[in-house]
Amino acid sequence: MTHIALAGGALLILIGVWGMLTKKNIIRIIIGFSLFDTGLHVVLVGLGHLKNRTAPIIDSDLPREAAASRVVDPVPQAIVLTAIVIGLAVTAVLLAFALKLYQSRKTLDISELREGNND
Amino acid sequence: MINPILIIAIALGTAFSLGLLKKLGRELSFAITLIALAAMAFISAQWLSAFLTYNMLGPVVTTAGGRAPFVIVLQMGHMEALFTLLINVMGVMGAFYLHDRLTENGNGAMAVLLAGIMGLNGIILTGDIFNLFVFLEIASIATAGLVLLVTDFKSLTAGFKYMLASGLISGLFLLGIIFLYNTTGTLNIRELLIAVPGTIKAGSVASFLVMMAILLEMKPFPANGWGIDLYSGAPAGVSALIASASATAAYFVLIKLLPLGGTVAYKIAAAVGITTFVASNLVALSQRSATKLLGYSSIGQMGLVVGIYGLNYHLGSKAFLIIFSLLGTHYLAKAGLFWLSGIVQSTEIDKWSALRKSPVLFVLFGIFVFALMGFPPFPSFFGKWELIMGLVASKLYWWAGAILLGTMFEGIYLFRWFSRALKLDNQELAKPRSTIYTFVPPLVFAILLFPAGYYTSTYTGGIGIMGFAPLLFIMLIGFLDFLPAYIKNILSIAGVAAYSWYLWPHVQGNTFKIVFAGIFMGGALLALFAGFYRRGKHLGFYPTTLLMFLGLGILVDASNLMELFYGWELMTIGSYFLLIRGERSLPHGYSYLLFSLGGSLAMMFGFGLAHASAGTIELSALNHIHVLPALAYSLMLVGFMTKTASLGFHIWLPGAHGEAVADIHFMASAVLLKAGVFGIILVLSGMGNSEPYARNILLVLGWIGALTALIGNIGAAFQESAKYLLAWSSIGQLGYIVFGLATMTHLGWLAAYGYTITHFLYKGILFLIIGGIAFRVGTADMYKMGGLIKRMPFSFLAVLISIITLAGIPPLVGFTGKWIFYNMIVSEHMFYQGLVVIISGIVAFLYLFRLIHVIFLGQLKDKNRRVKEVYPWLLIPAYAMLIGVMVLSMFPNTLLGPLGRMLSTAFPKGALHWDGYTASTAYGTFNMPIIMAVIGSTFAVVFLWLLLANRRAVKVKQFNIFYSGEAPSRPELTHFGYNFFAHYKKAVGFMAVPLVTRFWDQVSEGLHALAGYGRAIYTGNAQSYLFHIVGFVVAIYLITMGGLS
Amino acid sequence: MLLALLAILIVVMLAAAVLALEHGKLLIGVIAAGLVSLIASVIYVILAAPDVAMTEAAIGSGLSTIMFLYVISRLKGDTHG
Amino acid sequence: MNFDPMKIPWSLLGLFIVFCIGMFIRGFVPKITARVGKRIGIRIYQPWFDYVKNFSIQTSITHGYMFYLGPVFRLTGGIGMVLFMPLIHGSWYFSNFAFAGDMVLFLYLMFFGTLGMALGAGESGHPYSAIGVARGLAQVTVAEIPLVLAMLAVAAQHHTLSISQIVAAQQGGIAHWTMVTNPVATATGMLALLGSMMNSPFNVVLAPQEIPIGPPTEYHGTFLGILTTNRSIFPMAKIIFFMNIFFGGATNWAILILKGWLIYMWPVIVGVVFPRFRVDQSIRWFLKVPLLLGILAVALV
Amino acid sequence: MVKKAFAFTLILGMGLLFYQLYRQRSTSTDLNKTARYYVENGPKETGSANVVTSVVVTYRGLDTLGEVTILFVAASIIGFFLKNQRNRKLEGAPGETSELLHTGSVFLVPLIFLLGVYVFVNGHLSPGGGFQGGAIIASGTVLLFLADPSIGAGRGVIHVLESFSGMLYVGLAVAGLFLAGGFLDNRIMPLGHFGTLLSAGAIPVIYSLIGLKVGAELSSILYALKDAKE
Repeated sequence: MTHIALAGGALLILIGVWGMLTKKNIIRIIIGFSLFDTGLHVVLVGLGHLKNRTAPIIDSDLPREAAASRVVDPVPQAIVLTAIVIGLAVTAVLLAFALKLYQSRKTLDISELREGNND
Repeated sequence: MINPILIIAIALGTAFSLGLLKKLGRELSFAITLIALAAMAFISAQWLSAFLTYNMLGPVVTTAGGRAPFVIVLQMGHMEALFTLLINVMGVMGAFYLHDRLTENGNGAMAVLLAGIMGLNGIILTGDIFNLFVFLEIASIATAGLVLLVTDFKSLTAGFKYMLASGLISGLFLLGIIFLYNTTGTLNIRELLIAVPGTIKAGSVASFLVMMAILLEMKPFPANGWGIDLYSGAPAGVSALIASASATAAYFVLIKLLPLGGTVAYKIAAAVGITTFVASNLVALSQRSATKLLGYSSIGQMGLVVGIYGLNYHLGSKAFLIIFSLLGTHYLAKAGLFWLSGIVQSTEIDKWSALRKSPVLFVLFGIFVFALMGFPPFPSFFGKWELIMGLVASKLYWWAGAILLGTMFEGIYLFRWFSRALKLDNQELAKPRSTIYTFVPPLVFAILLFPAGYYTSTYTGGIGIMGFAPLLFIMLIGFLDFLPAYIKNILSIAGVAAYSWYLWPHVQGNTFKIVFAGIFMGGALLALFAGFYRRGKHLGFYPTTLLMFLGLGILVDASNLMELFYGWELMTIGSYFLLIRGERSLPHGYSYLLFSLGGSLAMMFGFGLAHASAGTIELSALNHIHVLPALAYSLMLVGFMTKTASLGFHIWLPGAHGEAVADIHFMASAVLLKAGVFGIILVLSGMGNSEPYARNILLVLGWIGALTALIGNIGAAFQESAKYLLAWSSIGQLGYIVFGLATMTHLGWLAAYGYTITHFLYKGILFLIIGGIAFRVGTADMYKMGGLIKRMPFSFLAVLISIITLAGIPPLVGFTGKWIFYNMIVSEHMFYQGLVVIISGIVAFLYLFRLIHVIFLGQLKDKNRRVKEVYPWLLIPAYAMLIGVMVLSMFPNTLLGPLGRMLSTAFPKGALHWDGYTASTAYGTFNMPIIMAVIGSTFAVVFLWLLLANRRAVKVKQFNIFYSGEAPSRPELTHFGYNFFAHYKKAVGFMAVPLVTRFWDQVSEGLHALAGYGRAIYTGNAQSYLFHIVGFVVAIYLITMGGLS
Repeated sequence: MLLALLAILIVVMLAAAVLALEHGKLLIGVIAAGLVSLIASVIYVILAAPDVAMTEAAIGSGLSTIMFLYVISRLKGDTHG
Repeated sequence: MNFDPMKIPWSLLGLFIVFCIGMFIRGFVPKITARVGKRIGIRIYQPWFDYVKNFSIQTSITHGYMFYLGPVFRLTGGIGMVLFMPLIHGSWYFSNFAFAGDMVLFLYLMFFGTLGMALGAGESGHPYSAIGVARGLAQVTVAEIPLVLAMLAVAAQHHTLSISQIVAAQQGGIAHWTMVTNPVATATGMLALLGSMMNSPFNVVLAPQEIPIGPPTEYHGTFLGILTTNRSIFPMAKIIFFMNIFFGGATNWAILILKGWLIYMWPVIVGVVFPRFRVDQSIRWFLKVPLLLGILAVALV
Repeated sequence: MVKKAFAFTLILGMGLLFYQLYRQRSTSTDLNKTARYYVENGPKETGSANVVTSVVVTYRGLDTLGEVTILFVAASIIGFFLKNQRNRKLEGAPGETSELLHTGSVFLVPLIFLLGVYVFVNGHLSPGGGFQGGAIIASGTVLLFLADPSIGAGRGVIHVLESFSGMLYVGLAVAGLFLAGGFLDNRIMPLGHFGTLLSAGAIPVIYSLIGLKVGAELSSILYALKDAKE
């Protein structure tokens, strides 16, 4: 399962990067970024997964003593939790930028969103 | 000890509470923000002071009450304390500067700032790699927010690009982190560093990704377009924060994490860093926008320190000293410059001349620029010195060369900027507005640069207290700049006298040092005395003059190479400010500085080789260098020759000197140039002439000297301005000296020393008097003068005697030099170079004659009918030197005797033999007193006879002769004195073609073209920047990892 | 079984991702991107990460999509390309 | 060798003899050139009459000190050159003050007079004299180059810069003369001599004087007298110098006169044959043939 | 086209990089020592049944604090930077909202908020926690917007909530320094009985504060974006 998840995540990352590199519309670029982000999260969770194990929550089915041999790695999950929220914050700020840029130049074309010359 | 985690807690608590404080008003919120930042700074400071006082290990602070590797830990050590202190101080200052912007935007903005600074602190303190990632994100998102303190299109695009780029980079970082965790099972950095070499085989892609991310955070070339746009797009105060605080924190990440990548990471960092340094500075050459320039420069500087960290194993124990000094200078100076850019309110570099309307701000500007360029007494001077010494000692020549090249590029644009700000017209421009908020931070940082420099020097050694103490005096004079000139003049003379008093015991007994100390200090006293002729305040003159003379004093006093270089650089700064004072001297002062800089860098490399060879920086290291000796000596000679204005490096001189006023011209030509001679003597004494390479170098040097003499003198013959004439003449005279030294014979050196001293005297007279005349007449163009002999008889006499001396006409002392030259030429069979030197001596006669004739003789101009004699303040020093000339003329053995005795130890063969007053060599003899007596008495007899015969002659008024048809419209065309030697020009004018100038012009054009190509990659398009980032990662991956493994 | 489901989900997710980038209408693109997140959260459940799944569902596919939609609604008709 | 007061009268005597020879030649040479041109020419003793006349005319105007100093410098230069020149080889009485200086002193003393003349002319305030001075200086400096090369070659050949020793080294027959032992240097030197003797083709310098203004008109009476005195001394000093360097010097006055006259005639003859050069032309000429010869001369040493 | 080809090449290069990255990953089927420590000691030390929660709130609590800060910064940025427009503009024109939506929201929003609270209060026992709960609360806010576009009164409450929860969070964290083993230590309160609501020390409190804060922040971001008209 890990393999598939990792491969899928990696492809998602690449698709996201592709979007960031080739799309002209900045909203699309931000979409590309969020795909990239999601792909990363899939990779992270996939990497923490161990075959035939369960979620790291102690309950009646999962006594504390047996937990170590039956649960998946909790650390990547914790990291992803954080990463998702961070990703959201970044996306939000990017979107705010995009909106502001659109309002000032009436275009979403990234190649036109730069100063007249580079001086 | 205060728990360092409180830094984070204070920042966050304050940031969160700002939301509640809205009602209380923004000023109060601002004050609370400042207090919070200050508290953070205090925590760092008290840790740092504890570390410096007690030799202790920093604590590891665990959170959550858990066991160390499994919970997030914070590390507080020496480095952390220092770095957080830097960041928090910058936080306080930056926030203070941003007062207007912050209060305008409200509490949210202040909270963002606090959170950003907190993030940077977290980056440094945290001992957990994912936690570091989180703090990085906080910092970068806060940065993007701060950019928006001013919302315009520029800052919007800049922020957007930055967000996109940093999003991509942090994605890669996260990927690397998780795979590192996957392979090592830990996120604790310390554990990772232990685990990495064991569990990961070489070429771990995970650590590669982490490494790429941290390198990309440093904005490496070419994947840094977003960084440059950020610097130029952000409001000035924010750019300052980014350049100082963010870059510093990012650098600390590099220090912390680079070891994860193993040795290859260091190599990559070195290559990437130095490439960035060179390329950014190259690209910056064609920039006209101040903030962009600063952006490139910041990126370049950070590239440099990254590169140094990559090379740190080669630098040994000095590595961190170097890093701290360079980083610290960058931190202070770059912040200061960005702050100033906010005050100037124009990104156009040419508009910075407006800054002159606020002199204090302008002084700060100068301090920052010179600090950035590694001039003493700032920390970067010591850093750069140790860097080059270390690199060269480790045989990393190409690295050192690249760094020097990059520094040169940086100098070109920074100094162009500074020079233009210093000289361009600012009538039209508004005075820059600064408030207390925008004024204090740059002031504080500028002041901090000085103690920082001193502090750094205590770690490097080499410079004693006398390298710094006089600077305090100079600063005092600087503070007193509002006083009238004569008071400052008196103070300055006292200062120089005191320094001379200090210097005397150090040079006593060493003829070589006495000669130069005499020229430098004597020159200083004479020049300052002459300075009494000025009226008004003469702003900025005294500090810079004293700086130059201090540099010269240190040069003589130097007991090691570092001190020598220190003095040299101080002298360069001081002299630059003197030379650029002239009316039209902008391009000349600028090129002077560039040549000086290039020379210094070459010299530093040479010193590096000397140090590598001898293992010490004592002056004795110059003797018999055996590491690349030919290169070492050549570089040092080139370095010193930039100051003697030898052929190829002479193009700065005529303009720079020609535009200077009397006393400055005197200092620059008669005194300053001798510093180069001093250096060449040192180098040649060390080199000797026994090795084959030495002979080749000497051959080239000899030709350079000879041709310099010729070109200088021919150039002088074609000048219309008396000052330019004298300036060209100085080039020629220095050519003689270089030639004499290059012969490496007793006579050659004797002549060189003789010229050094006599040139000081007779040229000194000429500079003072011609300068004084130009001041009186209001022009230096000779054809606008004429007939001044009646108005200025004392000047005339002094000029007459000095040109007789200069031309080498017996019986005055100039002849002695010529005579020695002839003897040397014949005895050494140096006919060809000798011929060139002799020809130039003859050419000298042409311009000298023109000088005296066109100024003093001929027809008096109507407007000069009432012109007065030159100020006595100028005449008195001139006549003092005149007495010197006469004494030496009559008794040349008083000068040549001691010099000969000194030289006999180095060159026992071919010494001048003295028999009473008769000097003789194997070839010729001369007896100056007899020559003097014969010629003098003949002269007297004939003169008296003539006077007697014409005792009843009636004096004719000067205007009692017909006016020889000079058309008033364009008088210079019809004036006989204009284009005096036109026929000469027709015949040999090809030698005056400015080939060298053309050469340097083309070098500069080429560089700019290159810069243009480099700049083409910075399209301003965010997407291209993303391309660069991905391309950078992939390319380095393919290069270093070679694909599959 | 679970493996096959995972594989199918991933294929769908990738397809949605391509759609998100390539579809002519921005609105569809945004919704497709939300779909990607939604599928990802299912994948997380399969990968024994219920916490992450909840977060992704609530934030990635929920709030994030809403934000996109808010912004798109401000773009006067420039919702193509 | 040290100073001996008895040198003074003997040197003055030598100076006087040289002056007389100069006066003689200045009368004799125009006579010859006139006869060649089928004219009668001046009387040989004409210069003496001029001389006496000039010194007996009172000058009534002066332009200032430099106006005085010009001729003074000029004459001092000329006299100085003679006083430091060994006139008769082997004679203590006519070796003058040669011990106090050597060839270098001589070469530089030549400028002393030049400078003085130029300055004096300048003080007269006359623009044309300045033009003449500019031309003269430009030309002389270039003519000096081959001369220096020749001197260097000779000095290197004889291992001394001392004129007396060079003369001494040439004693013992014509085969020992520098002219024979070092013909290239001699040729160079003689070409250089053309440049400073004010004869065609190198006498455009005199053109502003020919238009009857410039120094000789401004200076009259005593001033002119001093200048004419110098015209008898200065060329003679040069001639004797050349004689000493290239032609074995003189062991008695008769030989000195003979050799001096022959050397003097060389530029005169050239001047009769060749037309006048413009200054830039002559500068270029000196930088071609004589310079190459000179380089050859030092290369051969 | 050239651009795309170039981009494709770069993507291929990255693919290669990823491939190598995968090949180098650890293939161990056991928990590594860090994970093992958390799983074995987490419940005991923190009293939280959900190991992920113990990691997020306690062991790696600083991350979470940072994460909340990021959201806070983002909200602040969007707040002050989109604000100018809002001030210039009159409060949004009352939109046409259906009666159904309005009534529905009155009924639904409290329920949604309640669900959010439930999720974060139970974070230490079951999947979910502050972020999820906060996000749920924020979606409730969205519904509120939909129902009444002109709503503005809630903003003040949001900010106060945000600030208070943030300050309390930091305060609790600092309290750990004095009352327990260190910053963010949850044992400033009794661990209680494992597996019950009032257990795991301060974790439920902290998670609740996080939930409130995240909810408030997300709401204010949404609010700002929604209102950012021209």
